Amino acid sequence: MKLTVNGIGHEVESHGLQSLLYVLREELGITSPKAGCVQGGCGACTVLVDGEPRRSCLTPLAALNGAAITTLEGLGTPESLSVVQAAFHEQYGSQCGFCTPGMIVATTALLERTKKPTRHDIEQALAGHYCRCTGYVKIVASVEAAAGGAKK
Amino acid sequence: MKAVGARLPRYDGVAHVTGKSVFVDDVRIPGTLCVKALRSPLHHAGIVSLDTSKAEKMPGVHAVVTHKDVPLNVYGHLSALGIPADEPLLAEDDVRWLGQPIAAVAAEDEDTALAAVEAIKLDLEERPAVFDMRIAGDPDAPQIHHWGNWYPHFEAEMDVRQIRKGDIDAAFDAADVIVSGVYRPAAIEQAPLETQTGLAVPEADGRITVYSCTQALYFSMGVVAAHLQVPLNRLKFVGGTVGGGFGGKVDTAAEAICALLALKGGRPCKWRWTREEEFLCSSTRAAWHIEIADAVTKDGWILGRKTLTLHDAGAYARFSPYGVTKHSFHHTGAYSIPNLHFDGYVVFTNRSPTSAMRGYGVTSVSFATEVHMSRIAKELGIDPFEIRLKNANRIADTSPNGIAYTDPSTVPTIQAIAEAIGHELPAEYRAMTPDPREGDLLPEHLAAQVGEVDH
Amino acid sequence: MAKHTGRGISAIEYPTGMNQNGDPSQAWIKIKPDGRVDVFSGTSDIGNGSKTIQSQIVAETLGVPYDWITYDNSNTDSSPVCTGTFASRATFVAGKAVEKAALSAKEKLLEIAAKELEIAPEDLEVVDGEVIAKGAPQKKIGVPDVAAAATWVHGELITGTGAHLNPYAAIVDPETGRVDSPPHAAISYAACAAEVEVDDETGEVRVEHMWQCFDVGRAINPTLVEGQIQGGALMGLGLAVLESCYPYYPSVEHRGTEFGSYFVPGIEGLPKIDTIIIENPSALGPYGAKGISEMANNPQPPAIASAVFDAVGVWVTELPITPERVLRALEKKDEGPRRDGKWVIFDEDISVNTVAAEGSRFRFPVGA
Amino acid sequence: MVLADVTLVVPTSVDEALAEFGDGKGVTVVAGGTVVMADLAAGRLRPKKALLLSRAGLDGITRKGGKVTIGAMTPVAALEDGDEPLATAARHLGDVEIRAQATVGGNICSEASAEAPRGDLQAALIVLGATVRSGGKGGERTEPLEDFLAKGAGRLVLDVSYDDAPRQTGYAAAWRPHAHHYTILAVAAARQNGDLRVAATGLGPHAVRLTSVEEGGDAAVEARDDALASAWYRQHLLPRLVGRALADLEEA
Repeated sequence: MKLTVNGIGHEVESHGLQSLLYVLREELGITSPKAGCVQGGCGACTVLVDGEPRRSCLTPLAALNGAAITTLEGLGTPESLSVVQAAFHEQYGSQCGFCTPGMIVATTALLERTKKPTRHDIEQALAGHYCRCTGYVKIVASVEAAAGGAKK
Repeated sequence: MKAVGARLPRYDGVAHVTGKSVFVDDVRIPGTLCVKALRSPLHHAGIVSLDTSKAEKMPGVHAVVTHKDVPLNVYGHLSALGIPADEPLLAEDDVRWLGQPIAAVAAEDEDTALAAVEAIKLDLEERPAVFDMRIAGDPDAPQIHHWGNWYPHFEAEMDVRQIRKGDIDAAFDAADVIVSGVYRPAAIEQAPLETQTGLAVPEADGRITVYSCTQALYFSMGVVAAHLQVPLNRLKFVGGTVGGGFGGKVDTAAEAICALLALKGGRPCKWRWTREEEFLCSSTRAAWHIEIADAVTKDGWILGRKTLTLHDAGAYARFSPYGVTKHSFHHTGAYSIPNLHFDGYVVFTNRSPTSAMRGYGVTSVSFATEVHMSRIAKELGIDPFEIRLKNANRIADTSPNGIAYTDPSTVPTIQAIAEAIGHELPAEYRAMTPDPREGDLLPEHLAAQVGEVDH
Repeated sequence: MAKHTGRGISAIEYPTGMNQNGDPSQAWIKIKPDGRVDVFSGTSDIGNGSKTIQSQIVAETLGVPYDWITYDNSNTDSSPVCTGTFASRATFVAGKAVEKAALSAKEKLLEIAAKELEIAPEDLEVVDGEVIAKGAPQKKIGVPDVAAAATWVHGELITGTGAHLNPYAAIVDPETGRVDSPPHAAISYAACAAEVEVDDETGEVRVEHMWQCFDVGRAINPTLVEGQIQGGALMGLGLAVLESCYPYYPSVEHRGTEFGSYFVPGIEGLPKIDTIIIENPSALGPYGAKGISEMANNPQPPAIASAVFDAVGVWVTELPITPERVLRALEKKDEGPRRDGKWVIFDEDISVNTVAAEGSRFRFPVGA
Repeated sequence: MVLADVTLVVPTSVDEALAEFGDGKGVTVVAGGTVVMADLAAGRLRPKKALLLSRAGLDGITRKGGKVTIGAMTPVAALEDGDEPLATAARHLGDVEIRAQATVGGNICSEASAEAPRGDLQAALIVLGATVRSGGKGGERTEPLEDFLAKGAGRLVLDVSYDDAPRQTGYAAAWRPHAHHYTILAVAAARQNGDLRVAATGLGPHAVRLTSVEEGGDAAVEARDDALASAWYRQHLLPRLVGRALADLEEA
């Protein structure tokens, strides 16, 4: 079936019940979504499906039905970071970096919905995203910085 | 421009926020096989028979390894420090915890690897297990480790880590009050977001490149070289970018087995532990059982401390003797206690072997001694800040093993917290410093313990 | 009212470096013909930020901009020994190794610069990427020019190696635990306060606020060290009230195998976390630094346990402080400790004295 | 995951879904996938035939004829601003991504795992007096949710319905505050025309109606141990949550 990832169309061959995470990582070699648990419990595999954050490990390929997928690779590059990427970098919102793809993807979706999120909005948007390193303090700061400022 | 003290950007920050940081599972080598393990389904059992012949013959299976394939099967994480080894890489005669690896397979894909694991024939004879370390020392407790139920190889082949300092009996005789309590911190999972992952690639020149999530490249390379009985230059460890460790990845979990399979199968072999394996089969922080009795005076001096520590090592020793030794060295916490009697045991139980985790050996004693300190303060009716400041270690006070403190900050950190939460301290406590004891702060019972500090 | 608040405190200490030492780290540095600096170290960055910290140490020591540094810890062919990123040793021990390597490379750099400037090396210093004559700043040469001259004129490589090892501190007397030298690279110190809210109907403990003060020796990068303390705070919270591999320890039943059933702290209900850093330099650490990342999760559990007592008057000394343990403790609240002579004996029900059989190796005599 | 041998069917109508489901034997239904996909990945589930309902036209909420009808494939997120106490139960479930993906039908069909309860919506739907319309062996049938749950799985849920009527409602739940939390125990209550209904999720494999509480008595129900909490704790918690849910109802 056809799958559009970061604006590029692919013809994918995996079984329809295969997870989107597997298709991205193993068939297409797009590795920012991480297999942190493959149980839906950590958020590290989160990608945007038609702009909405989804657990790619829980999403069967056949359910996508022509949807457009955006992964962290599609949000910005080292030369041109997105506002959210820049904020996570500047605010040290990333330590080991393994949760970061999911955090940034979910934050990007949050700021699409809510320009000025409250602390409660941020906690709700990232509630399913687990980080063992930061204690979340600098992640909250990163989201607030991304919401508050244009890209530096 | 100063670099030290500056809030400079993370060296790897841009790579992290763009998804370009390469973790082991992100490495792509053509022809990589999938590794899965046969693990013990029982907590304690003898291995009656193990037959991998059917699995070996399955199409798509390139290698199956058991203990017979490991040149040096029993090698300890602390063997290099002279601490004897007890744990096999792959179980041979018995299994001592649910999840212990027995055999591993490398196959074309995950489905085939799982099917091959299921095709291995394993007969076990279940044995009684011990889970509560408090009964592991009972005369009729089942023996679950070939060394006995607790570690017998401390210096001079002692089976206990001891600290003895001062005159403990005199301290208990002199005490106005003796407070005892029991503290039991739990086993917890390091729970890094990246599970244990290894990838071993056989190279054309006969070397093996091992992509590893280890926290300690050389340490893990030494462990793999020992199991394989090869010189270090036969191996190249690649890593240094780790998706969280917290101590759990000081253990070398996947690498040696991947390397064995790569050698036997002649193909790159990757083993990414599932989250279930990470929770059930990877090492955990140990549970501890700590009993403390402190001899104190009515005005809040701690004259002496007796401690019994049991450390739940799980099925094998791993780093546990190290952890208990470190624990013993710090069992007075941030205070100067002149008279000590400490006994610590590494106790074996039929659970996943425990290992390092953040604060190793001391997290437990910090919990025990600090809750105990709060209890003593409550019992004596003394302000919890003041009793801590009074007994706080100072320059030239000595540690449990007799080493003088050179730059203690117990006093200023406590003062800073008092100020932060708005707890008003009396002037004499506000004026305290970490300087060597004198006057009222050098009572007779602390005089003998004061040591020398080189300046 | 079902909800009660309370506060508790703690003070702790923790060693830097492997207990009893004996844990080497090595590093080597080379300078490219344009003055850019390659650092080879074997220290894994597990999120702690050692790539950044060690690069900062090299930039400071050499006197060149941070963005001139390339840091490679990727493999054991090019990087020398590092015992590893554990035992709070990546900044202190491994950082000391890169500092020594940078000093050694700087010596070579100044030797070449001395030839170019015709000034003795001891009269030169490196500031912001330039080698400058002390007291005569107009006499100078850029580090890139020195590196070029080394390569193309003098036929030399500007390089340096460094290693750090605190020798193994043997236990000389196993009876007493006495050691023959300090068994640590440094010791650091911290204090903490925690504020909790306890629901005496459900037993739930919510940590509302944690204040922490750490002596870090020297904050090589203040933001990174804050990140370690904040991350440690939440791990300490997990230890205190949430996490256990064995929910019915010592039973092995009902282990959680997913994040829904093993309780790691999440972002919802994040407590307020205040961090105070004080700098009491270690005489031996790189730029006075100590290692604090591990101890960062040690002070919260006892502060939280004491706060629970302050809130509802019960000591829960088995971790984690689950709602069930709080309710069970509240049911027995009036019992209190046993008093025997001058002894005040808590927690007898969980002691080895109660649980172990007659003749057990494990005994802890209490009482008059 | 072992997929090579799995026949995947993606029906594009309700009739096709019912035909493919047949009597349900050997068919694994994939709704939102939040439970099934994890079970597949872990190898706990090895289906021969999988029925993916994402295009079967089973989603949507309708209000007509005095009834609210919620299609089985309606995502939990669509309930968050709707009728209480279902809305509160929905808001409390999982996290924003899980709620967007998990479905009402999936929630009704999810039994507790060995480690944790599931089916957060079940208690709320029971107190709303919901009926379940399902297909499978013996053809289509409609029955009260509590009867459906008591009989166990094996049917294809099409939708749930309840009266579109005013009522007072209450809800109380307990969970451990951590990443990706599950509910330990939740109690829902609703009073419609003076008729009180109370139910709880988290005591056993599925939600149960607390008829003794409805009759003014104690909440005496068996509970079980899992990774989240012990039976002892749940039994201690139950009367307190019942009290809080009823207080919430009286305040409403």
